[in-house]
Amino acid sequence: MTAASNSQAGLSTAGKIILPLIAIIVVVSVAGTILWVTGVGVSLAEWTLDTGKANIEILRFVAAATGVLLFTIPAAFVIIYMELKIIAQMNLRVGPDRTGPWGALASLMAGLKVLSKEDYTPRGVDVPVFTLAPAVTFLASVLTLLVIPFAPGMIGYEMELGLIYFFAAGSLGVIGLMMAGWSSFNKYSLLGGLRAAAAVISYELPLILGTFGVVLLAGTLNLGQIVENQAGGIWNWYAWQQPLALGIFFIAATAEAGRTPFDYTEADSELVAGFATEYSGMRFGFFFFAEYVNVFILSALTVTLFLGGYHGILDVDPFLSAIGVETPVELSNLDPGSLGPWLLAIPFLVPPILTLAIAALLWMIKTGWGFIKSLLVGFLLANLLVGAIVSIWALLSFEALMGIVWFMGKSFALVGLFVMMRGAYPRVRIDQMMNFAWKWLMPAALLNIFVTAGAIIIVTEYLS
Amino acid sequence: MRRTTDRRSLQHLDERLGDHLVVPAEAMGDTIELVIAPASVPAVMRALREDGDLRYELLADICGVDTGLTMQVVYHLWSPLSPDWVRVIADGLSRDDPRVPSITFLWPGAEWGEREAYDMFGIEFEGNRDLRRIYMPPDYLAFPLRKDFALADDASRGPGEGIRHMETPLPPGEVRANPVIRTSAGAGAVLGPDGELLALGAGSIALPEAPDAAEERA
Amino acid sequence: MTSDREQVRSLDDPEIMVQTPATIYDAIPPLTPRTEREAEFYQLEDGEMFLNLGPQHPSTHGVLRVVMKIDGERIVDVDPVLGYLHRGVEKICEYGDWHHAISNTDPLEYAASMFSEALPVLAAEQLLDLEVPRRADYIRVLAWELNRISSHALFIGWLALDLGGLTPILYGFAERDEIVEMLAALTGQKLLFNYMRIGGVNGDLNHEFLSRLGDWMSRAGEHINGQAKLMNENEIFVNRTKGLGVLDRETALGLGMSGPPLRATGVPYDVRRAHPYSVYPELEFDIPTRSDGDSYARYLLHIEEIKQSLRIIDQVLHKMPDGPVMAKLPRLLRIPPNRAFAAIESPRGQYGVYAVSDGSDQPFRFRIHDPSFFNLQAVGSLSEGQVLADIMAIMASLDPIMGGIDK
Amino acid sequence: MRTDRIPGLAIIKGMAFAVRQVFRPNLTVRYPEVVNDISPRHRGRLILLYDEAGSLKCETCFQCAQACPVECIDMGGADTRNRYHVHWGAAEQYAERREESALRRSGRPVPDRTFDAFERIDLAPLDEILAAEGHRPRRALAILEQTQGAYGHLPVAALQHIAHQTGAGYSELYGIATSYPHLHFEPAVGHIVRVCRCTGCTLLGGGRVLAAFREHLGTDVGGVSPDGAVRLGTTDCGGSSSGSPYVEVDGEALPKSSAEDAATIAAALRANVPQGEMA
Repeated sequence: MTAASNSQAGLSTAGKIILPLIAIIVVVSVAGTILWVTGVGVSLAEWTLDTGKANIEILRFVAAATGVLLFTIPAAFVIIYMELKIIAQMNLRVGPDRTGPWGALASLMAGLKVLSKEDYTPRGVDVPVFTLAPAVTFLASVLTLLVIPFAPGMIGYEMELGLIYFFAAGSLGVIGLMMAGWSSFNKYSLLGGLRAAAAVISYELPLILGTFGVVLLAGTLNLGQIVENQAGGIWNWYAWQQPLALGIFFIAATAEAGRTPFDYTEADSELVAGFATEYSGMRFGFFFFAEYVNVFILSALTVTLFLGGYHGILDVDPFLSAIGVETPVELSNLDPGSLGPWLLAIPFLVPPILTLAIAALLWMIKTGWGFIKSLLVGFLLANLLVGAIVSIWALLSFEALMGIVWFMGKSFALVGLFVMMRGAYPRVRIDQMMNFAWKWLMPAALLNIFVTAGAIIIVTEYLS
Repeated sequence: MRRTTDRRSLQHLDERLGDHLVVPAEAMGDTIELVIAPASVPAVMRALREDGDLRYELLADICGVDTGLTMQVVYHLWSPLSPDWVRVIADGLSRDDPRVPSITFLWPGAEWGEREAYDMFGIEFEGNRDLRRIYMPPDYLAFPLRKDFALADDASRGPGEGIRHMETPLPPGEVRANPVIRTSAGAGAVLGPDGELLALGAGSIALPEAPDAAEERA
Repeated sequence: MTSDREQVRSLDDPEIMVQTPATIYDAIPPLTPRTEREAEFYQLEDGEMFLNLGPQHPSTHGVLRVVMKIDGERIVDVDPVLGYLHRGVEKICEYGDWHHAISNTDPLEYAASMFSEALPVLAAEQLLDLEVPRRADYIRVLAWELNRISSHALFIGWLALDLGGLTPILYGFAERDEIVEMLAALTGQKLLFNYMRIGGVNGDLNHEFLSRLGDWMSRAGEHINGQAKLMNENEIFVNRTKGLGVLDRETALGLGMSGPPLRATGVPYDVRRAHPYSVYPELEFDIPTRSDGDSYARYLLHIEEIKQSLRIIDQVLHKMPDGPVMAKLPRLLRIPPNRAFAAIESPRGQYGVYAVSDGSDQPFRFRIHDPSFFNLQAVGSLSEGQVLADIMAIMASLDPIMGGIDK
Repeated sequence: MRTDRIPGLAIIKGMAFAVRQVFRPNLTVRYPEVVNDISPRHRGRLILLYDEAGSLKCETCFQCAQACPVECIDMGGADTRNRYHVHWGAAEQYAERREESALRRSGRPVPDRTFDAFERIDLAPLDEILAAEGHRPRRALAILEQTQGAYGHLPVAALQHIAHQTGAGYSELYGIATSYPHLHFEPAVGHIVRVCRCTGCTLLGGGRVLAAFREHLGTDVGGVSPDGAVRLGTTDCGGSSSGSPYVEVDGEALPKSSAEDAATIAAALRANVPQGEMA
């Protein structure tokens, strides 16, 4: 029964991997030296640079898209971990605490497990549509991140019609759900898919109408510009000028993301697993990630539109200038000489103090580690911390660093709110939900637009 | 055990249903027992339910019983007027083709109870809209709770027959000819070859035979 | 009498599976409808389809299959199929002696097994006309009421879980675990206690049980109040359950229902008061009833019943007499020929047994009347015209336990 | 018109209550580190006792299994000649069989009605195989392969006899038989062609070869060709497909097979030409 094995099969598995690698390295290095010696390589490099400069826009878009795609994976892991931990605490449980410190790697392990599982295609399934559905859902929800301004300089792609692009890309996700529901040969997923179609459309309208108030106030659809208009302290965020719109937008966002109490597509106590019943392995992983990335994106958009994007609660500049640090803090104009004798202190005093502080912290919070061990870990963490701060500071100007911190803080706070709602509330019936959307959210959104428009006319015409 | 306190409902039942009763109503501890013929089940049950001062409106239980000689259907009722149960035993159903009128026209809830009795004993309830098997698979042939359905597994033979005597091994392919059938005719009853009763044993609980069942047997 | 076995193959006959591989597309021909109801049910108008709320489904409280005829999301007709958990307990009880019946009926209503194991005990005592020592009776009532609270806590949790709430089920289990650990100290087991004996109970109260009971009594029902706070006025929960599966007095009595679903329609039928047994006549507690008979009323009823059970436990602890816990009984118990119907008020309704003895030490007929068997019939009539999601709420509010239904 | 009230205070109160629970101590007992104390009256522990000489006190007399009221004890034991032969399991529902082997006496099996329907087979060759394998359930796969060799396929009656003799459960043997492609229940049919579908072979063109076989044999995987001569199946080459998809006819591998000569192989098999002449 054993087939004849040829030479390549005789190698051990490690051999099978390393042999081709060595071959590639040899070929590349030989070709490189030849090209460089004959001068062809240099002109080749120049040519690529010129074409690159010529269409920088495309390169920038591709870089932004991959950056966004790569960012969503850790974000999804963090959100999954938050959900596991917060709902556990609400249930008086401990939640995951075996993998990594306090179970931090639980979501990573879940990802690896989903990767290693076989993604089985049941018989009778419409194979092409079945395999494409998770990709459509995941990409639709990931690409919407391109237009969200993370920090003053950092925006995936500055679009004039950022908000419209956002809703266009976002609503593609529902097509993925319907493809999944329709193609898997299973009545439960069919019902899940149909529910997705019916409910998302009836909640897309209040979602979009909810943002009209902000657009009228900001006068532009460019998300970067909207955030700029909310600069300054907390009082000129749009949330205060559009409270009703914030409420409508948040409720419609929970329905859009399919989160409890509007958990209709994947209602596990009714439709087994909704549209994802027949999926397993990484295909199910994509749906799972898409749901959590959706949660992050919708909270990010709420923060961008209503809660002042990357602006902090208080405008830091006046205080900084008061204590002699003129803003924006450029690394170049920070003159170390002005510190005088303290300059010597920094390299000698800061690391030990930081290490002792972290070590004491670790030792006190009953992690059961001995003092020496916590000292070691403290030293390691101290270095990491210092390194991180300095490198970020060096890379970006001061307010970009603060921008990211504020934006991420607010977004993950809202994600925490979504997660807590999942822990505390039961599920709303599908017809009550639709009834609520058409009879309450839609009129409220229209009223809000009417009032805002009226207010703007009055302000511009009569008061100024 | 509580003695039946209210004599009143005992007399009332006696003279209200006198003609249907095979045996005069008897108070057994906290229950009043009425034994009736299967044909008079609808009349008796309607009387018990709709009569103004009886008002036995809650159907506590409906079940089939196979006494080895006859089939019975036993109904238990409760009325807010008196704390005691009333047990109505429709006795004298033949074991080959047990038939009794259904009471789903009074209590729709009896439908599943009757389906279970049909599934376990084969009792046909005429008038039940949905008389099919409830527990066993639809193509199951036997009626498991009948006395002649002996479990093929010998370990389940109860310790009741005294010390477990050694089983003499049967030659292969042999099936035990006449599995021990326990009847309510009491231990030591004399049974004919195909299970019909020749003589009652000591401590028999076999009920006095219903009048029509007696002629039918004679 | 059983027809001999000609070549009719049972469906679970391995030979069938081997020879006829069913391809995915040719539907297995349905069995010819045998009754009028089945013929009427298996008729599909246009736009309707059958959906199996299959034996394996997250919210069927055990192995129950409900064949639903649905038109879009609206349910047209429902036909529950039972028998997936049928172990033939009544037949097996007839082949074991009276003491075996206790272990056999234990796993029937497994969420409250103190009640299901009390059936053969009360039946045998009624057949023998046996006087149980008063201390044993008081201990039984104590054990029953504790088990009732733990079962109601689970009910509230399951109802919330079927409606999508994740937290109440954990509070329910927290409360249940405290009670069940206490009962484990008394009886030795956590789920199937096997504590009742014919003539009394297995063991007297011990120190560990009393100390745990003492410190639990101080914060009794704390998690259940947590559940109530989370769900009582919550608009989402109220909208999902109020006005859902409304039962009126006549249909409930007609269906032979008992327990909370019947009391929610206003009928004050509780076996502890209707047909008093054990020492309940000496304890004063009242039977909460509601009148609007919908799922929300059934839910509130369970919470009030927990308060009543706490009242009973207080009284039992104060009036607990001392003395033996087991009556004198012969080793090989042969019960003279007799008939008795013993009923008990379990958390799901009137749990009764019709026992017939024939002089040997084995029960001659051991009929078990399970309340959820009759309560589940209401699902058929209640779910016409409802949305698919509502049948979960209706079934959860009827609190069926498949172990008892399928016997 | 039933208007839903705008979700008001109660929802926020519910959320506040749930958030307050976050700060209360958790109730979970971290099992391996913290073991819950078991009450002295605990009856949940099933322990097989050892005597002072260190050998097991239990001598598989089945008294406990017989006495258990709910028949939940499933025991198997070896007799002095160390053959795994006596077994006591719970009776299944109503009419199922159970081997009567109390007090280690080799009792006759109670005739079991569910298996009456199968055609009787001559058990002699099967008994030789079982004797050769020493009735050991661990050798189940070898026994099944030799039985298939002796009878051409695995009759259900043979499976039941093996289950009875070796004490391994019928369902266990059924599981083993169905999980190997080369064991099959259907009576032998002319030839069996198997194509490997692992990733390696598919990349090397296995899909085209299988398509060709499907089209020429006129049947799908697992089926038999219309004239009943050839059965098409799949197998797994275990990574040894060197250069060309792994095709196996009646057990022997075909070197260098491709889509074209799949047609010739199919035709040859249908004409029942012995393997030698094939390309």
